[in-house]
Amino acid sequence: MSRRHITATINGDEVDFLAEEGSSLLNALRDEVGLTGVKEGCGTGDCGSCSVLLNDYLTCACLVFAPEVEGGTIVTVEGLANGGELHPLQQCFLEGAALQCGICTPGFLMAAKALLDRNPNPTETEIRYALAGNLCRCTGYDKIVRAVQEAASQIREA
Amino acid sequence: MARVHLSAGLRDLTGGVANIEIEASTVGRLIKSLDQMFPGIGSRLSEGSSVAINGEILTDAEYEKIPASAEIHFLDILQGG
Amino acid sequence: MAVIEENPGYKWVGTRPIRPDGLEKITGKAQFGADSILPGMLYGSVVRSPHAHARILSIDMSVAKSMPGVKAVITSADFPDLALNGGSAGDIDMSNNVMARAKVLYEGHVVAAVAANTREQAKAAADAVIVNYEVLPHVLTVDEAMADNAPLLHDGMYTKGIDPKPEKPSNVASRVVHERGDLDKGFAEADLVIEREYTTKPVHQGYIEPHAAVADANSDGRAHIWCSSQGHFQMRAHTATVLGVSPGTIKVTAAEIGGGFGGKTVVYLEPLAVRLSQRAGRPVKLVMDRDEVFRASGPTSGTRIKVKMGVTNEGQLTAADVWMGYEAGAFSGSPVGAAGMTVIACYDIPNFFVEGFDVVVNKPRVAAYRAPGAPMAAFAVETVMDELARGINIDPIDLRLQNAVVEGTQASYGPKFPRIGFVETLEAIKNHPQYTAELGPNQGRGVAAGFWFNAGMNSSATVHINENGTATVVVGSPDIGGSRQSMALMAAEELGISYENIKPVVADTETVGFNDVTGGSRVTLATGAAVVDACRVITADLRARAAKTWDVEIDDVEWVDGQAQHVDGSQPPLSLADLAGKSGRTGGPISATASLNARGVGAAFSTQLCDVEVDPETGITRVIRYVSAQDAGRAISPAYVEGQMQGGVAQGIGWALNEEYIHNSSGVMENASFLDYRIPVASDLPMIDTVIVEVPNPAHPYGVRGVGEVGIVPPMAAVANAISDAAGVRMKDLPMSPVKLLEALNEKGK
Amino acid sequence: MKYASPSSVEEATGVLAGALSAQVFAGATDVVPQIRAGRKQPEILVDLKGIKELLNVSNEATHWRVGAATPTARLTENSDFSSEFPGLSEAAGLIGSDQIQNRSSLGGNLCNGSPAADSVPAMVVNGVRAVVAGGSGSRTVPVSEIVTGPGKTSLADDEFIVEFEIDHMPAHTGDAYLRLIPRTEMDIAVVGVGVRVTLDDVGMVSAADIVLGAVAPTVVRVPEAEAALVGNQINDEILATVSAAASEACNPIDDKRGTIAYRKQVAGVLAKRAVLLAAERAAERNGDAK
Repeated sequence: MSRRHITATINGDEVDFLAEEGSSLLNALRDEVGLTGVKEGCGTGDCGSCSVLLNDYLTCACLVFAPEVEGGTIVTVEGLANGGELHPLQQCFLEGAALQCGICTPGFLMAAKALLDRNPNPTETEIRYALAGNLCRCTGYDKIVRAVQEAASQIREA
Repeated sequence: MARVHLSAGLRDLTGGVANIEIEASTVGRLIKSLDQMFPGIGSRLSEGSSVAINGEILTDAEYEKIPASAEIHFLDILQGG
Repeated sequence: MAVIEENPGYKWVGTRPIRPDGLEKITGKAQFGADSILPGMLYGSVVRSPHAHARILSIDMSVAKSMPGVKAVITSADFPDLALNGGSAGDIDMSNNVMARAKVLYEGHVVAAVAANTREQAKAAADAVIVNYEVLPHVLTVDEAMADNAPLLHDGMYTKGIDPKPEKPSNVASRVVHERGDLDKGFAEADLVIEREYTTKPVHQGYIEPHAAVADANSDGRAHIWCSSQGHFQMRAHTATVLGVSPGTIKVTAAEIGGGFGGKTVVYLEPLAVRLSQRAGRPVKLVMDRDEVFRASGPTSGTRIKVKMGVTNEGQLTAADVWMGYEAGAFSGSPVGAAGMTVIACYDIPNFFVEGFDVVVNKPRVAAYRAPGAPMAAFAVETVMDELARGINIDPIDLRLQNAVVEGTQASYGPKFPRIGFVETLEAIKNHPQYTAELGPNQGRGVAAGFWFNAGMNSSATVHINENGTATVVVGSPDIGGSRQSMALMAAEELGISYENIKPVVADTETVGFNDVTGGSRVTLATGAAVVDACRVITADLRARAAKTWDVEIDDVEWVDGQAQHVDGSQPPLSLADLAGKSGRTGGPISATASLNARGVGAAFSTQLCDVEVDPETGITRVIRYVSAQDAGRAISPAYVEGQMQGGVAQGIGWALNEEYIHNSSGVMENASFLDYRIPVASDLPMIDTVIVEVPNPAHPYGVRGVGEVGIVPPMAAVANAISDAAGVRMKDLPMSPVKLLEALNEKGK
Repeated sequence: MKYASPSSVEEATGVLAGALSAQVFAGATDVVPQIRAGRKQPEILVDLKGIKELLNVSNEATHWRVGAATPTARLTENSDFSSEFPGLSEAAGLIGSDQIQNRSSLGGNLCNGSPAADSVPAMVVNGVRAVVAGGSGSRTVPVSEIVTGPGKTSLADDEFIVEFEIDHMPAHTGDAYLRLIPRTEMDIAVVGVGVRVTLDDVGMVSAADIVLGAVAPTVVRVPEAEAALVGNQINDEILATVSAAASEACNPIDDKRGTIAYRKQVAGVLAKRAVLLAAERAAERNGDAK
């Protein structure tokens, strides 16, 4: 089985890796690039745990074939903080206890970032629908929604 | 004397006896005495039950001391989520 | 937050700092079960039965073995037959669940496993394993399994708890009974008797992280496992049993766990990974796909429950008659025992008869799920309670208050209750503004209550004081929802140092003493007690060291606010950092370990209020407001107590409205995905308001009870009662899906 | 599995012609789960997103052209398109989560052949045409003729849809799409109803299209309901006829997502509601196209 050489900009750096042509971006990021912050919860686009920004758009990495990202840009949870400075969403998730087990958290952070990037002042309903592609089984979503509201407010004031 | 309450699920072994007063210093000795009275009950109690002494539920309580006039209940073993 | 007793002035307990493991989890650094990558690691794949019940006639691995990259193949022949080695019945069942021997008992049951260089190769090899089956008739429900002449899963199963002992084997593993008083007399005294029958479907814990294990076996027989579980000591013990080796040959490192709710107390992949690693001579990673999680890890029981209860016009409960059949899945062990003990435990009922049956069916073996056994029983009883209250025209909370168990009440399951906070949770809901808020068209309101025991069990902890006066708290309880924070808060309180100066660590099985599983809402209580004990040994030691430094008696030294103080103030205080920095002069490093089998478990109660809106034309129910009041004893870490309460409610709402295992007539699960097994998404739920009631557990140093489980007990009945209020129909089968609700509305309209 | 990313229609048809078993895809939101479940094992995956016509969205004199692989999110966030075709835009916007929306496309939603595809009833009521490319050239086909049964299409092995042509919405015309799902998101339609209504000067219905999804092997039109509307003012009696006709037009199955009886009943409910919504929009749209 031959593997394809793929080059992409991942979290700001140009990265090359090898991947089976039919393998998913999710497996490539985890196994080949070592970005295990991207989680697999279902592998079929139903849980959002593997959410990344692909060419600026929120996407489930499990639904993307690895060769599709040739020349593209990817941001994962590992690239969310600016150096040592946490993204306001990360800080608000921490302070608001918006995670319990933490497995869904990377996906939620990416989905919330995608939301706030396009809508800096979302209503509770808009937040809930924007995060509906991300399953959390621990929190009942309450503290997640509140953390996103708080982060939105901080970003607006910044 | 400890007052021992046996759950209805054990009555196939106790011939319908529900409550009994027994002198025993520890839970293990109590189970042994019960087994002599109701053969077979010993293994059922030690393999699949917790014990409540005066309302406090304990597991692995074989060597637990039984205070005077204690109320003893054997309970089904519990799983936790 | 309702504080029932005076706050004793804790500095750290009850605060909301940032959790110690939070940073790793919001930056993607935390290592979960599937995140371990070892040099030379192989990927495994599991071959599973497509049949619900079949005899394995032959397994041909020859093609799979010869495929590219394949390094190992295993079947039950690679595991000791515990039935031949005098294993206990429980161990034999466990082993046969990990790898089927002779018969497969459910769709998804493991029959073989392979390991290969890549995932793709492993999957291809698993697909190439040829298994010949003789398909057998199957049973899927309590009714089918208990029918005369039902096909048997286990030829040697004779129902326990029946007098006389049955002569014929059956699918009923055991019967439990609880009784008191005179049922006939009780019903005769009642002015209103309601008798109803309920069914519930198996539902899955639905943790987002699939089961995962990486094993690295050495040629000397030792093995190291990295896995995500609720108890790595239990994984060690169970893996050793299935492999037929001493637990001492296995080391288990606890990965971060991506949710469990009871479902990750069971061994599935670990023995397979170790055996594959041994055969291949290389590390092996096994990760379940989501559909394998649904098909082959344990959901909780589907049930059939009948409840008959009587009440006087004055609101006095007189009698309860309960029959419960609980599906165990393929091997005995449903939580019907706990169901029998909890079903009417909230109420003081003079006459009752509760009978329960543990029934095997051709579905995956059930596993614990949050207050195992209690939620479905509460669905039935709390719905009947609502009908009784409405029938005699009394407020549903008042009916519960009038019959509520209190300190000293003889519990339905036997002993007398110590100090409990049920009444306080009922009052918290009754006094909540939502209870009297106005409802709109097609909206309705329901309340329900629930009880759970909580657990104690075995825990160990070690506390090390570092040379700069900071502390490391080493525990062996996997942190599933913030327990590292509660350990650190209690240690900070005991040591008198800042929370930020405490580093809690979940250690592997060779680095800390034994710990039972993280389950039963026990970790803050039991592991917390071990941490408190260890800290108290340390503070005694610190006083002794200060006494030595000052050349005074230890009784002249107090430990206050993180420093040693002479009782008469004659010495300048010595801080923890002072003593730690010079510990070599006073006896060496400062460290203490405590191990215990926890006592003083405090029971938990929850009362919940639900408002729904029903679309009468489509049967869609939306939960629009929700309030949960729960007695936490003492909320060490209130943010995560609220999280547990909210999470339990959310799971309960899913169970109430949409979640269910759907099997076709062949016994094959049809909805083994997060698309069709519908757990609630963010837009399905409202904010979930929490009222933490604190009635401290008198038997615990901080009053802790345990908060993880009871929150899932009331929601199904709360939702059902709200639907009844909104739409005028009584839903008796879970889930209360749009299809079923519209059917009921059509029936009502006729 | 191999992966190919042709950059032109010709290159793509060439790849397809040369392959034993090829799977074209845009967002792969259906293809990946199907491969994972073992239901598909193509030799070659043909990514159509490298062909620029398939990602084009343009508003032309007589119609919109929407590339078949255009992510539905790009369509729903196009305010000109969404205000002209609110029903079609909403239907496209219902295909999965935000993550899915950045991948799913009208072409994929159609060619997957699911009877429950949300965008299809909304496309059919708007008379959308598919421009199909293949080894033997290009043809333009009504969307209603693409899907022939669950998972089956009338496209040849070497054909794929390049773009959709959507004639501008006439004046006094509105469309709507409603679906029933047990959750609020992340679900497959148990019933879907697309409606388009044109009103005359006095508010009488002059044209009506009603198409149901998820209630038969393919989407179904409800001519009896359309006939009941045309030439009449919408009132409770007409709506009752529409409802009954919609229920009657269903030919559903019992499955894990719903029962026959439920689907029939709810199709009637949603048809009535969608007609009202479409009519409300038609009444508001009094200008010319665009």
